Parts: sequence; C-alpha cells; structure tokens
Amino acid sequence: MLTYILRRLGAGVLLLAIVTMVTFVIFYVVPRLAGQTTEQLATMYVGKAPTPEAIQATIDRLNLDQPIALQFWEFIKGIFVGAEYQFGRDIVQCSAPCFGYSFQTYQEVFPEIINRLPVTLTLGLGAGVIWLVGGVTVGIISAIKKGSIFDRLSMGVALAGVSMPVFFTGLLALAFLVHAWGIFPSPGYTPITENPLAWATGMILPWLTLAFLQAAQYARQTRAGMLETMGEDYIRTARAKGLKERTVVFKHGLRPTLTPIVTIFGLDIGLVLGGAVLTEQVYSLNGIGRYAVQAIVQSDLPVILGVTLFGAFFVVICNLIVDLLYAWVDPRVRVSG
Amino acid sequence: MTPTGHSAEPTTEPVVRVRDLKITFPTMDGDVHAVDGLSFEVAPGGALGIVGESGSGKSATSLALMGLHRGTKARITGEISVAGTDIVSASDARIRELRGNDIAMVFQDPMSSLHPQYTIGNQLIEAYRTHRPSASTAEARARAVEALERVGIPDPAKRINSYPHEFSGGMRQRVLIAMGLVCEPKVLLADEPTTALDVTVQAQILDLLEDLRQDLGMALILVSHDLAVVAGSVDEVLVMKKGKAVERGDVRTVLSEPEHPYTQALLAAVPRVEVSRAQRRAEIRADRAAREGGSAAAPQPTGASVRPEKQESTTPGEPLLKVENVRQRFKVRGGMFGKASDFYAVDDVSFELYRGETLGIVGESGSGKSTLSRMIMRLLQPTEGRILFEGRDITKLPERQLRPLRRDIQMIFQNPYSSLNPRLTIGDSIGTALKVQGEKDGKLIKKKVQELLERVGLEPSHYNRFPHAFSGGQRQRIAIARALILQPKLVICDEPVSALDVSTQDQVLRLLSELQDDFNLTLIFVAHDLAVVRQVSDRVAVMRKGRVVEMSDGDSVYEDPQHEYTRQLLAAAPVLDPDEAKAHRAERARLRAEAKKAAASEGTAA
Amino acid sequence: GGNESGGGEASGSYDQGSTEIVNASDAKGGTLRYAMSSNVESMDPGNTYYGYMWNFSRYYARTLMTYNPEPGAASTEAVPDLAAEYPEVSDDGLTWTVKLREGLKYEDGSPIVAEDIKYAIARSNFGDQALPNGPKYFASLLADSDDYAGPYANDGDPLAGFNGIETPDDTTLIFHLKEPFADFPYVLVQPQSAPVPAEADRGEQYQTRVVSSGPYKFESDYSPGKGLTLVRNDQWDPETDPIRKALPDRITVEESVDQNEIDQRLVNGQLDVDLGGTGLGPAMKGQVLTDEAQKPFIDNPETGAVRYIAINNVVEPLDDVACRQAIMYAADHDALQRAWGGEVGGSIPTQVIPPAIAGHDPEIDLYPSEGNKGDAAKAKEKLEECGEPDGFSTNLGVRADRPTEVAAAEALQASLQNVGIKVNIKQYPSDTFTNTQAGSPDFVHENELGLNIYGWIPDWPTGYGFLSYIVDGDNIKDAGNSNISELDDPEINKLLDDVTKTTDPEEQAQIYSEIDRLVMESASILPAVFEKSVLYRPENLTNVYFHAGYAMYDYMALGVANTEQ
Amino acid sequence: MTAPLDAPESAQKAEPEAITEGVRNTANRSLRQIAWQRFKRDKVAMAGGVVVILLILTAILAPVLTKLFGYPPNEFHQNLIDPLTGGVLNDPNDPMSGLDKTGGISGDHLLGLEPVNGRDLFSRIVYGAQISLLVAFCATLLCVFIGTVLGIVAGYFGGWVDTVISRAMDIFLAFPLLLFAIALAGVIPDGAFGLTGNGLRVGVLIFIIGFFNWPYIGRIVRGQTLSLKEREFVEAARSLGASNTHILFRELLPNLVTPILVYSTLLIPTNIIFEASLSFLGVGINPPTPSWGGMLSNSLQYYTTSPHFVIIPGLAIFITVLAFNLLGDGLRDAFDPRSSD
Ligand SMILES: Nc1ncnc2c1ncn2[C@@H]1O[C@H](COP(=O)(O)OP(=O)(O)OP(=O)(O)O)[C@@H](O)[C@H]1O
Ligand SMILES: Nc1ncnc2c1ncn2[C@@H]1O[C@H](COP(=O)(O)OP(=O)(O)OP(=O)(O)O)[C@@H](O)[C@H]1O
Ligand SMILES: [Mg+2]
Ligand SMILES: [Mg+2]
Ligand code: NI
Repeated sequence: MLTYILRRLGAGVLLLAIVTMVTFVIFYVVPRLAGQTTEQLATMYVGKAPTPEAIQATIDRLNLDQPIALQFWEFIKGIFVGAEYQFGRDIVQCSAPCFGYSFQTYQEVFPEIINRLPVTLTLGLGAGVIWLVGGVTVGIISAIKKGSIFDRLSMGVALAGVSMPVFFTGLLALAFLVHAWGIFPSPGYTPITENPLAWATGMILPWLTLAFLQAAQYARQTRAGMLETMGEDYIRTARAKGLKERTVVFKHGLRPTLTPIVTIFGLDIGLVLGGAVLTEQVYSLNGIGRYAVQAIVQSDLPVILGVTLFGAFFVVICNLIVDLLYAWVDPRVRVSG
Repeated sequence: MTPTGHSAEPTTEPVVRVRDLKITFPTMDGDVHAVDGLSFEVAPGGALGIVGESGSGKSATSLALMGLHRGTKARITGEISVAGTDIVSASDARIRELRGNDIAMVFQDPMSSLHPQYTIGNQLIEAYRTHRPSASTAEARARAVEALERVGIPDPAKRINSYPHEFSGGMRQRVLIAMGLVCEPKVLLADEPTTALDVTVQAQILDLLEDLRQDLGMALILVSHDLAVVAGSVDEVLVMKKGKAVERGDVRTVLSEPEHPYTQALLAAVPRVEVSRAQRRAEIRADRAAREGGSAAAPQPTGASVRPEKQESTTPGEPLLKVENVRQRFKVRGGMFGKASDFYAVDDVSFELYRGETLGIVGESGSGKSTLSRMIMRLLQPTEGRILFEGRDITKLPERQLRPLRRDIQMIFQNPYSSLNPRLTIGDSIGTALKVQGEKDGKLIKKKVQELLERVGLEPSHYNRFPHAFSGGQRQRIAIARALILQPKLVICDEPVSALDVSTQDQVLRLLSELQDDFNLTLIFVAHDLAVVRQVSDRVAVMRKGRVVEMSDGDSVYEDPQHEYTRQLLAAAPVLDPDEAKAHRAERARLRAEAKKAAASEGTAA
Repeated sequence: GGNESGGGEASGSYDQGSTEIVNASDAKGGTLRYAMSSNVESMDPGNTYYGYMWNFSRYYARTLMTYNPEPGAASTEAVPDLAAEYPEVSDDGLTWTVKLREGLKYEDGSPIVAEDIKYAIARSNFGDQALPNGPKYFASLLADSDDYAGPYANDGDPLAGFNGIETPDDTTLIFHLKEPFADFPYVLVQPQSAPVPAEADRGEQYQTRVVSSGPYKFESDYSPGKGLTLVRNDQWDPETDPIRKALPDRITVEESVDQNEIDQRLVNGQLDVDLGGTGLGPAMKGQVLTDEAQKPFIDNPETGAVRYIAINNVVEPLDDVACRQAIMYAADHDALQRAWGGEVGGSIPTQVIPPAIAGHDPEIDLYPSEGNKGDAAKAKEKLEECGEPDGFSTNLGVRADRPTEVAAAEALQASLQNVGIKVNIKQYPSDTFTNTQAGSPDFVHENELGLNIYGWIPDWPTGYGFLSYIVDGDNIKDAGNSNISELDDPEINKLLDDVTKTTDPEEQAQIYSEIDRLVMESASILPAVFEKSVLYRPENLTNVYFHAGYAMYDYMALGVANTEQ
Repeated sequence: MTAPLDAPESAQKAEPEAITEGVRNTANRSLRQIAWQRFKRDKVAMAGGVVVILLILTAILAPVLTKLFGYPPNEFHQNLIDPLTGGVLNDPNDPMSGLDKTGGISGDHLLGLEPVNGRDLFSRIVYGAQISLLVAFCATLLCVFIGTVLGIVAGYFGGWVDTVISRAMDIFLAFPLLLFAIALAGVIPDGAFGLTGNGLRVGVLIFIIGFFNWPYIGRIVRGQTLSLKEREFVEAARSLGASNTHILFRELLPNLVTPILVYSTLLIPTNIIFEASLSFLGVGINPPTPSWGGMLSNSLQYYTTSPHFVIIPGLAIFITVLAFNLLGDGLRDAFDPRSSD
C-alpha cells in the first residue's frame, strides 16, 4: 500500500512538473512563435508608462532577453527557493513557493491566491456536496424505479441540465430569481468566520447553479452505472442468497456504482477548485477563477502562471486522494495499480 | 426455518417438482420460447443432470427454480414447486426465505459471480445471517470458515479475509459452493459449475459436489452441456433441446441405450479418450470415402491413403521444425509492492517435428501451450533457446524478414468469435493473407478465396458476408481457410475446437483431418481435452507449468502414462460410462490421499 | 435636463447635482461607503492615472494644488492645497515657486517638509524604476534632471542629481522648467505632488500603507482587491485645509463588486458612491431612466471626455486627407451616439474640444449631415477625390471588453459600408490597447489599423491638457502613444508650442479653437460623443455636486445623512 | 465540461461481438441494422436527430433563411430602438411609447431585435449557428483525429508508448481547461500563422478546443483498442504477415468507427458549450460576426430592458446542445449491446 501511495505521489509530482512546463511554454514561447519580439512582450507587461527605460527594466526583471531555458529555470527556482525582488529601495524576499509579483497590483501572487482560496473552496466544496449527494440520490432512485414518472422526469431535467451552459443558468437566475422576483439574495461572499448565515445565503445561488449542472451529469451517470451493476452476475448471486432487495441494491449494487463516480468527482472537484471560472464570473465572486480571468484580461503573466499551476495542483491532489480512496473502495486496484 | 416438510414423508414427496414449465422472453423479433413444456422432479437427496446444447434453455430453467426471473420481462407458466412452495405464485418474501435456505444455486461463471469489493468472509456471513438473523457474527463466521473448510479451501480462517480476485477460478467456484452450503439447503442447483475450469479442477469440484450430496443428503441438480460431466455424478438425466426435454431417464439407460436420435448423435460426437489415433483416422477416411463415393462416385485417389502411411513410419532425416530449449520470460507485477518478478511461461522446451506429422500438446490452463505456439509462430520472441524451421534459425529474425516465412507457418486460433474481424467480410479476412504477402490481383484473390471456401464446406457466395452471420463451427471453418490460403507447411492449431459444442467439434476435427491428407500438412495441435488430442496426434506432449513433463507417441501416453501428472489428468478426464466414472473417482481419491501423504501443498487448484 | 422638482428639496431633482450642491449639510459622522466594479488601480498617489483615484486619494494624500471645491464652471480652477498660495512664476516663465502652509503633519505627527514632495515627484517620474502607472509630466518639464536616475539609484542620497526642484528650506519648493509652461499649476494638482517620506517608500508596494497627510488614514494595511477602510487622522488640522469637509467618520471601499450589484445597492441605499465615477451600468440605466420615481436621483453631466475614432494619417489609403474626409462624411453620428447610450450617454460633437473647456467653438461643423446620419454623397465625392471611387478596406481597432465601443465599431462599420468602405473590426484587450496595439505606431502600420476607437479625458481641463497628447506631432511615441492618428501637422505643432508661452486666457482660447479647426480639417479625429455619465445620487449622500475637474462627484465634500451607521 | 467521462468503462464492454452473441436470434442482422432498428424506435433520440439535421441545414442555409424570414444580420434597425435605454420601442414612431417587453418579436422580426443597434436577432441566431456548429464540428474532428491516432497507438503498442500517451491524457485532463484556453487565445496575436481576422479566430478556437478535448476520445479509443487487441483476429493478422500499420488502420480502425461516432456525437455538445463559454468570456469571434456566447455576454448589460436578449441566444445554445445530447444518447443506447429492449 505504501509503495502504491508513493508511486501515485511520484506520478502526481511528475504531472505537476509537466503542467508547469507546458504552462510556461504557452506563455513564454507561443507568443514568440507567433512573432512577438522581446520588446513587444515587455511592452505588454510594463504598465501604463511604456518609456524605453521602463521597458528595459521589465525585460531585465522578467529575464525576457535570456534563453528560454534560463527563464524557465528562474521561474522554477522561484517556486522552490523563493526569489528576491526590488521595490523602491526595498529588497523584498518572496518566499517559496514564489510565483513572483503581479504586474498590476505588485502583490506576491501566491498569498493573493491563498486570499481568494476561501471563496473558491466554499463554492467548490459546497456545490460539490450538493451535486454529489443530489445527483447520486436522484440517479439511484431513477435506476431503481426505471421507467417510472420520477425516472422520466428527473432524467429529462438532468438532460436539460447537462445541456445548459452554467453562464446561461446563472444569468437566468440572476435576472429572474434575484433581480426580478427577489427570491434569492444577491450572491456574494462573506467569510464564514464573520457571519455564517450571510456566508450561506450569499453562496446559495452560486452553489445551486454550479451544482445543478454537475448534479445532472452525476444523476445520469449514477443511473447508468447502477443499471449496469444491477445486471452483473454477482447481483444475481446476492439475490440467490435470499437477500432483501434493499440490501441487494444498497450493499451490493451501490458500491461498485459509486466507485467510478468517485473518480469523476475527484477530477471535477479538482477542476472546480482550480477555478470555477464561469460561475465566479457570472456571480462576480472574487475567487481564483475570476482572479485568473482578470489576470488574463490584464496580461498579468505571473498571476496567470500562478493560478494555472495552482489549479493544476488541485487537480493533481484531488486525483491523488481519489486514487487512494479508490484503492480503499476497490480492492482490485491495489494490485494492478 | 419454516417447517414445511414436517408432516410430509420426505422420501415420497419430491423436493423439486416442475410441471409443464414454459418460459417465454418477449423480444423485438417476437417471443423466444426458451423453455417449452418441461417437466421433471427430484427426490430429496436425489441427483438430476440436465444436459443440452447451448441455448437449449438450461439456465433459464435453473433461474426459474430460484424465482430469479421475477422482475424481468420473462413470462413463466406451469408449475414449479421447491420444498413444497409454489415458486410461480409465492410472495417475494417467501421466495427470499427459500433462496439460499432451501435451494441454493452455484453459477456458471465463478469469475463474475462474486462481489469484487467484499471479502469472501463478508459474503459468506451475509448469506448465513440472512436466514439466521439471530446468529451472532462470531457464530456466522465460524459457519463460514467451516463451509470453506468443507469445500477444501486451505487455511480457511485466514483466507476468509481475502477478496475474490485473490483466488483462482477453481477456488472461487468452491467459494460459491460454500456459499450455497452455509445454510444447508435441501437442493443445490449447479448451473455448469465447471465449464470455465480445467479438467483436474473440474474433477475436484464434481467430486466435492458428490461428497456433499452424500454427507448432507442434499438433492443435486447439475446442469451441463457435457454429457460426460454429469455421467458420474447424477442418478437421472434429462436431455434438453430447444426448450424441450427430448429424453429423460436413469443415467445408465440413457447413456447406454439412448432412444432419441438427438441423444444418440450427441453421444456419438463426444470424443472418447479410449479411441486411438489410428482407429479414428480409419473411421474418418472410411466415412469420407463412403460420402464422396456416394455423392460424386469418383474413386478416391490412393495418394490420400499412401501419404499417411509414409508419415506413420516415422522417417528420420531433416525435421521440419526444431525447437531447442526455448524459454519465455514474462515480467509480472506481484502483490502490493508491485515488484516485477520474472515468470517463465515456457521453460526449457525442446522437440522436433517431422513433415506430415501431428504433434499434440495437452496441458491445463496456463501451462504455456499458447505461449509455446506463439513462440513458434514468432509472434513472441523466445527469451532463450532456438527455433529452427527447415534448418533455418528463425529465433531472432526481425519482423520484416519474417514476413515471407509467414507463408509457411500458420495458426488457427481458439475462439472462432474473436479470431475473425467482425468488421471485415470473410472474403476480406481470408484474402488479407494474400494481399499482405504481395498479391495485387483482386480477381485472383477472390477466385482463390472462393475455391478455398468451397473446400472447407462453405458456399463461395458467402464471400461478402460478415462473420456475425455464421455459426461458431462455420467461423472456425473460415479461420481454417484463412490459415490454409497461403498453403503453409506447418499449421499450429491452438485449441481450435474448445469453444465449440460437441457435434460441431466433431465436424471441425474431421475437416482438419481431411485437409491434412489433402494438403500434406504438418500440424501442432494444442488442446486441453485429452480425448481430442489423442484422436489427432501422432505424438503427444504433456505440458505443465511451462515444461513438457512427458512426450511420446500418442497411444503410449494414454495407455501407459509415465508421469504422475499425466496420470492425474487421465483420471480427471470425464468419461461417459458411469461405472468407469466411479472408478476414476476412486482413483482420484487415492491420488489425492497420496499427495496429501507426500505433504505436498500441490493439488489444490492452480 | 428637466426641471421637475417632484422629488422635493431634500433629495434634489433630475440633474440638479450637475450644477449645484444637493443636500447641503455639515453633519459629521457616519460611514461613507464606496464600491468599485474592478480593482482599484493603486492606492499610491504617485502611481495612478485614473480620475477617480486622483479624486479619492485626496482623503489621505494632499497635493500642492487642487481643484476648486465648487460646482459648475469654477470647479476647474486650480487652488492651493498644501501650498500656502497660488504658485509664483518668474517672468521668463521658467521658474515656479511654491510655499507650503505652516503646521502640516503626517498621520504620525511628523512634519511634512518640502523635500518629501520633491522625493514623491522623484519616485514617480524618474529612473527606470519610476512608478509605472502615473503620468510623467515632471520628467518632461523639469530642467536639469535628464541625467537623474531616480531615487533608488543612489543609496546615500536619493535626491542627489535631481536639480529640477530646489528646496531651500522645509517650506519652499522651486521648480525649474525647460520651457515656459503656462498650465504648470495643473500639474501640481496631480497626486504625484503628495508628500512621501523617503523612509516609508516601498516602490509599488507603498500602496499597502500610504502615510497620510490628509484627514483620513488607512485603518490597516491595504491589500489590493480586498478593499480599504479609512478612519480619521487626528494629526490633520482642519485649519490648514480649506478644501476638505471631512464629514464622515469612516470611509470604506469595496473592490471587484459586479457593476449591476453596485447599481442595485446604490438604488437600494446599501451603498453611497460608485468609486469609479463612470455612472450606472447599462442594465440599471435602462431601468431608472424608464422609472419616473427614480429620475430625481439622477444626474447627467458631461464628463469632459471626448470619445472618438482616430483616423490614422499614415496607413494607406488614409494617408490621403480626402480618404479620411470621406470617412468623416460617411459616419452616422446618430448611430454612434446610440452606441454610447443615446442622449444621456453623450452629445454629438462637431469638434474636439468639449463645451466646458475654453476654446470650444460651436461654429466648427465641417462635415454636416441631415439628422446626423452621415452624408453619403459627399463621402463618395471625397472617395473619388482620393482615388478610391469604389471605396477601400481598412481595419478598426477596438477594446474587446468595452461593449459600447464594440457597438460603436459595428455602427461605424455599417455606415462606412454604405459608401463602399469595408471595415474589419479587430479586438484587443483594453489593458494592452494603449501600450502595444493602438498605442504602438509600428503595430498600427503593420496591422493596417486605419481606425481606432479611443477616448480622451484631459489630465487637466484646459485646451492644452486636451489637445497636446492627441494631436501634437511631437508627442508621437513608440509605445503608449496617445496621438493614435499620428497627426503631425507643423502648423498644429507650432500653435501648441506657442500656447504654452501665452498666459492670456482669451488668447489661449483662440489658439485652441484654431487648432481644433485644423484637426477637424485634417480629418484625423472623428469625434463620436462628448460623453455624459448617468450618475445615481443616493438619498443618503449629502453635499453632492458634480465636479468637472474630476468628472465625477467631489468626493472631498461628501457626507452621509445617516450618521448613525 | 460535460464530456462523457464514464465512457472508458462502459465502452470497453461495448464489444460489437457481444451483441450478436447476446441476441443470438437476431444474428442474421448486422450490428448496424440492429442499432438502426433500436434507434428508430427511440422517439426522443429521433427527435434529437431531426433537430440536429435542421440545425445543420439552418447553418448551411443561413443566407437563404435570412433572406426569406429576416434581415441581413448586420443591418441596423435603430429606428425601432429607444436611444436612451437601447431597448426595443413599442411604437417605432413614438419615442415615448415605452419598451416592448418581448423585445420586438413580431412577424417581421421573428425573434425580436438586438438592443442598441437593433439588428435582427433571428438572422444573428441563424448566422450564429454557423459559427457554433463550424467550430464545434471542426474541433470535434480534430479531437477525433488526435484522439483516435494516439488512442489506437497507445492501446495497440502498450508499454512505454502507452505510458507516455496515457500520462499525456492525464495531463490534459488535469489542466484548468477553460483558463488555459482563454489565456492561450489571449497570447496569440491578431495575425499569426499566416491567418488573420476571423479566419485566425476560428482557427484558434478550433485548435484550442480540439487540442484540449482529445483525451476524451483518446481514452475511449485506447480502451477499445486494448480490448480489441486481445482478440485473436489481431494476432491472426500478424501471423499472416500484416504490418502494424495494416493492423492498426485496416483491422482495428473499422471496429472503432462505431464508438468513435457515438462519442463524437456526445463530444459535439461539449464543444459547443466550450465555444460559447470562450465567446462569453470574450475570446471568441470578432464582431460583427454573430456568436451565441458573445450575444449572451452582451446581454448581461441589457437584461433589465431586454430580457429576450438573454433568453434567445441562451435557448439557441440549449436546444442545440440538447439535441446533440439526445442524439448521442440514443446512438449510444442503440449500439449498446447491453440495452435489452
Ligand atoms: N433475458 C432473455 N431475453 C431474451 N432471450 C433470452 C433471455 N435469456 C435467455 N434467452 C434465450 O433463451 C434461450 C435459452 O437460454 P439459456 O440461457 O437458458 O440457455 P442455456 O441452455 O443455459 O445455454 P448455455 O449452455 O449457453 O448457457 C436462448 O435462446 C437464449 O437466447
Ligand atoms: N503477455 C504475457 N504477459 C505475462 N504473462 C503472460 C503473458 N502471456 C501469457 N502469460 C502467462 O503465461 C502462462 C501461460 O500462458 P498460456 O496462454 O501459454 O497458457 P495456455 O496453456 O495456453 O492456457 P489456456 O489453456 O488457458 O489457453 C499463464 O500463466 C499466463 O498468465
Ligand atoms: Mg447457461
Ligand atoms: Mg491458450
Ligand atoms: Ni463538465
């Protein structure tokens, strides 16, 4: 088991390394391939007064005139050992993990991400719980009552759910539920430590919006999985033992159904934690996703890099957790790994 | 436990009674009458064998006995009574009470019939506690261990915590039987419990069922497509065809004096281990001569009968194929720690093969037969050793240089369903060989293919059909045609008939034999069925765990086995004669006892 | 503007705040709540270029000069803030002397000295580490400073080599200019002249804790994006400050609140001011403009900005003035105005200088058309003249994240299509638009961006502030160029040089009108609207009036009616 | 994203063989015929298919349709618009007549008008379909191409090739996709790789979507290949002397066509949403070319005065995606050997 964990960890680290590399390549190499010069790049990142001196200063600060490999090395070095930056006469130590400073706010990127993390965590985990529980429950009921009114209705809604982009649902909710009819309070984030009630009421709509889409997908998948599992030979064995149908469904049918769902959940939640871009954008929640979009609009390179990596990090972590969970739920994978 | 049989006389009242059972599945193409008016009964402690070819409705009947068709679209009429309860009309709760408690079922596929995510113990305990809710966990556990012990799982107290995937197929089948036994049911229903298993394991399981029946006084319903399997284990046998019983009666009577032509044909097709190669060939040639003489009235050229003689008098000289000390290593990831360890699937095998000769290779599943075949085909590169074909070392030839050689060595595969590409017409499938060997002329290819199709007993007009339109036997003919189109010198048949039912098996074997005569083929014939191998081989090699444990000319292996393992195999082979089956059973018991004495841990399922 | 006074005296009437003080009050206390739809540019007075920050930063950063705190035309006058009186200029116009008031203190009680102001100017203007966001007027105007490498280049004495400003004593600053510059006091209005103690300077990160010289100070360290709270600075002496009323006890700023949310909260009374000062978003605008009950709370002032399409003088075939004029004729002004939100979004100009600025000449109307729909016939004539009778094709650069400008681009595209001029719209991110796309002549030439949608808000409300950056040929820069038309007319250039040496306002105004006419003749700028904003004036706000200097409410005057909050 | 993540497990079992075995009594009909019969009876899926065909026709016939039922997509109708609010006037001749709540939906303008510029929404939706479908189809093609080639290679060769490709798939799945896509769309300048304007935009969109979504198909193909590889016909072909290329593309590929077709149908809606999301976030097509996501993003400003402007493009996306999903579901069920009825 230990080796299994270590092996998975190793794979995760490798994955992160590659993601870093690819991210780097996209931002540092692709623009050059597309024909941008060092000066043009620097001018994009320099701020509002692109004097020749300032452009040169930006080139120096970002090592833009150095070979790509060296630039990458500096970037990686920053992440592991930190880096020093000069602000005015101050030499500021940006401690590891250092993704550098935002071109826009001159704040260290990493703490900025951490600052916004609670919003995204709240959104992602809250919605995650809702969609997992909701989706799986509906899926199970539909599978058990296959062909019933409930089944048809819920699967219809689910199909509609997966067919609706989150920004459309979000917009509709905002336009009607919030502004026109006032059923829901205006969405917004209040720290839970400040006011738990405001925290919950402010996030309820984003939760539901994000969860609706995902729950729909989970319901469909659970139902399909459940139906498939219920056709397995071992279910017949369980029935042949004389077990109650309830036991057959919930003990023997559910576990194998949920096993793949867990994997998907890990991937999804990882992606959501890496920035629920659209939901945060629609509801103007200052989470990681919106931070990233802002950074992208402002060509704030360090932030874009930082957020992307951070997002990938979440995906990797969640996948790792899922892998371990999977090994626990399904004894077979421990061996084949 | 419900006291159903209290007042009734257990000896007179049958424990299972089926009257005029009809099972119908509604499908898109109308109703499928899977079972059509079936009746039988089983006395307490009695044993009934249900035999029939694939699709004859055996499983449908078994499931009906358990009430497992409930909730599906199947329509069931007639009367089924198990332990005094009418299965058709009883309440769900009553049926549940019955299942596992009065009637237990052992399913066909041990690989998929156990829940992969719960331990063996968990599943056994659950089965027990369902019907003994008052039993404590410890009690149930003790029962589970006991049941495992009884079915011969070594060290059951420890293995009870294992997951199914940690068990071999035979062990899983035992677990399933143990699960059926925990509540000591009145009837044990075994639906092809050994189809997926090796002969030795099959014999063990059958012996086990027999023992249990003796010890516990259960009634047994044994379902199989193989008459020989049931022969030694049941009192009464029921032969099914297309959902109807064509014959029913005492096992001896049915086997010795079958009345229904279907049963007769079935019996005739069963390969018999006691028939020698020479007898069989003579029989086939006679049949052929009679047939061709009758239909075409053309005199059989003597060449066909001359050539075999030449082969039988084993001419030394240059061997066609020479295999020298080949080994094949695989890396396997073992256990939790995932360390790759070396594993030799074929270990130091040597033999020579002369033109026109047939070498039979027998051995249990996993003994390395296919691996050896694939090495000779050079689909695998031997880790060690040499392979010489016509004196040329082909051990390390690169793929490119092998290509011309492919004309000379061909292979026929085990599974007719998977050895043909479902998306290619059979014409394409067969023609591919010519195409990849450089033939460009499409018309010529078509002509050749059609000729060959005719030769293997198919219509030339089948050229453009897809494989799904053919039966298993026909597909195997197509596969044979594909192997022969390049006119190879050596053909390796890797279990070419294992997936076919007996009657088809017989046809295919005959075809092969004829073709060998006509094309002067040299054959390597791989199979796990001793009887089949005997009938086709000049020489037989017995493989076990990658090694050849015994090799000599065909009949002597059977009549005077030298190696212990060969004897085990022979003793395990199912035979049609119930008395002989009994004798074999005794022999097996003796061998087992000996093995136990030798304190060897071998002998349990591999 | 309407004159209904249905809303009653207390809450004002429609557009009242544009010209007079609404809800005048001296009541102190309460919390004044600001919110902003994006992040604040920078809290550092030395590192900002947006009007709202120039306005807002005065809460904690006093400058040498500031705008007159009065509604109406008088508001654009520069008046002393830290300075004791209006700066004195030498006869040759090259030396400006400013005396500081007595008794000025930072929030920690230490005195504000002239050298701190010099330092602040140094850090924001000089050297390769100069703060990036703000303007660089001092760097271009001050004499004897071109070799100065900025305050961070010399550890011992940060100001060594900075000879453009003399500080003979703690209360005197003497500015030496390269050339006479009549608008210099307006440069002193800019927040870069707010004092920064050298030891507190942390470059761009100074914004986390600006040392206050005004009536309010940071409650705690500011972290960008997370909002700011200001509390009273007890070291501030109202006696030294004639400008600020300092009514509220606390001032809060929220950042990155969705515009719709801000608007909703303004209307609901949960918010007092939209810090950005650009007015309601389109959704709420649509709602309140159709609601009579809301009208009294709305002001609709001109912002002083002109929105225009810069017609490039270099990219072919627009290097031919007739081709440019064809565009001027063909443009549908009505459609452009609609894109900016119709009459409440702006008025249709026929010249560059807006009405509020001296030099605006209503007579200029070179390309008239019926109903402002464009004059296709004239345009065709002009096309003929420039040798492209069948029209031509060119590209139009626009900021992708500005829907109004995109709509305007589409409108222009449609109207030019009528005369056979094919326009391809190219979108760019607004953050790089001025630096690397429209603002880079190389880029413009390479991508043949004959047209670019742009806008100009003067750094100070004079004709010079307005024109010099967008029409002066000497101001064409390689990057961050504002003269996007690349108009380089010797006559215009010369007039702009002359005007800085003129002190007579009348004369100045005349020159500005002259330039305006020349620009319009050259057809380098197609003015789309003199922009107006739709400001919502919540009931809770007191002392509200529109300040033309910042083109928004005067934040220093604001108080709240609900002082309990 | 709504990619068919569950696919590998179930897909692996979707061996066409099993069908003919499972339904032995229908063995004389081919898999395609069986699937078609099942599909025909699936009314909902049929409806989805019909809508999909209609949509494709709409996109192709956009010029004709707008000529018949609408106006040129870039023609302004500002006379119908209230200049103050940008909404559609009740009475075009009376600027004080207030706003039309339906957004000007009438026989003349079937779906009403866009705020401010007053372009005909019907035409814009119809032309928007062109972009949406073009991008989604091409991106899906790209996904299928990359996914099939890499999936089949990974599955067939196994070993380190498989490890590398499978890891690559993991990596792609681990990327915060949307972020990446907008960032990438942002760093590619206006004219690059020999393309400019909308050609480049469409190219970039297709590339990004296709390039990041291929692992979904890749995984399915790999899984299928893995299970097909075990079939003896592959070995048989090898023993006949067939080269790897022959085996990959002549023997294996025909067997993969069905699952690829099914999952492409399910990938198209995902890609449509993806395209709309990118447009929504402002990295889509250049104006004035209409795109659904772009319209939705604009509508954010007008939802008080012109709610129809939110709903109509939203519905267009919804209906399209729904239709493709229905069709894809139907196809999957039809080809699924385990679906009993
Ligand atoms: N659920 C079902 N729906 C439709 N037809 C079915 C169903 N189950 C079985 N059948 C059909 O009923 C017939 C009998 O099937 P059954 O499984 O009983 O055969 P069997 O004798 O057990 O064969 P085998 O030896 O292959 O296990 C077959 O033709 C089969 O196709
Ligand atoms: N590619 C492989 N990698 C690892 N192990 C393998 C591989 N191929 C075969 N083996 C192992 O080698 C052993 C021999 O396999 P082989 O297929 O030759 O057996 P067999 O005698 O043909 O059995 P069967 O009767 O089941 O076909 C088995 O234990 C099998 O698991
Ligand atoms: Mg069966
Ligand atoms: Mg084998
Ligand atoms: Ni999704």
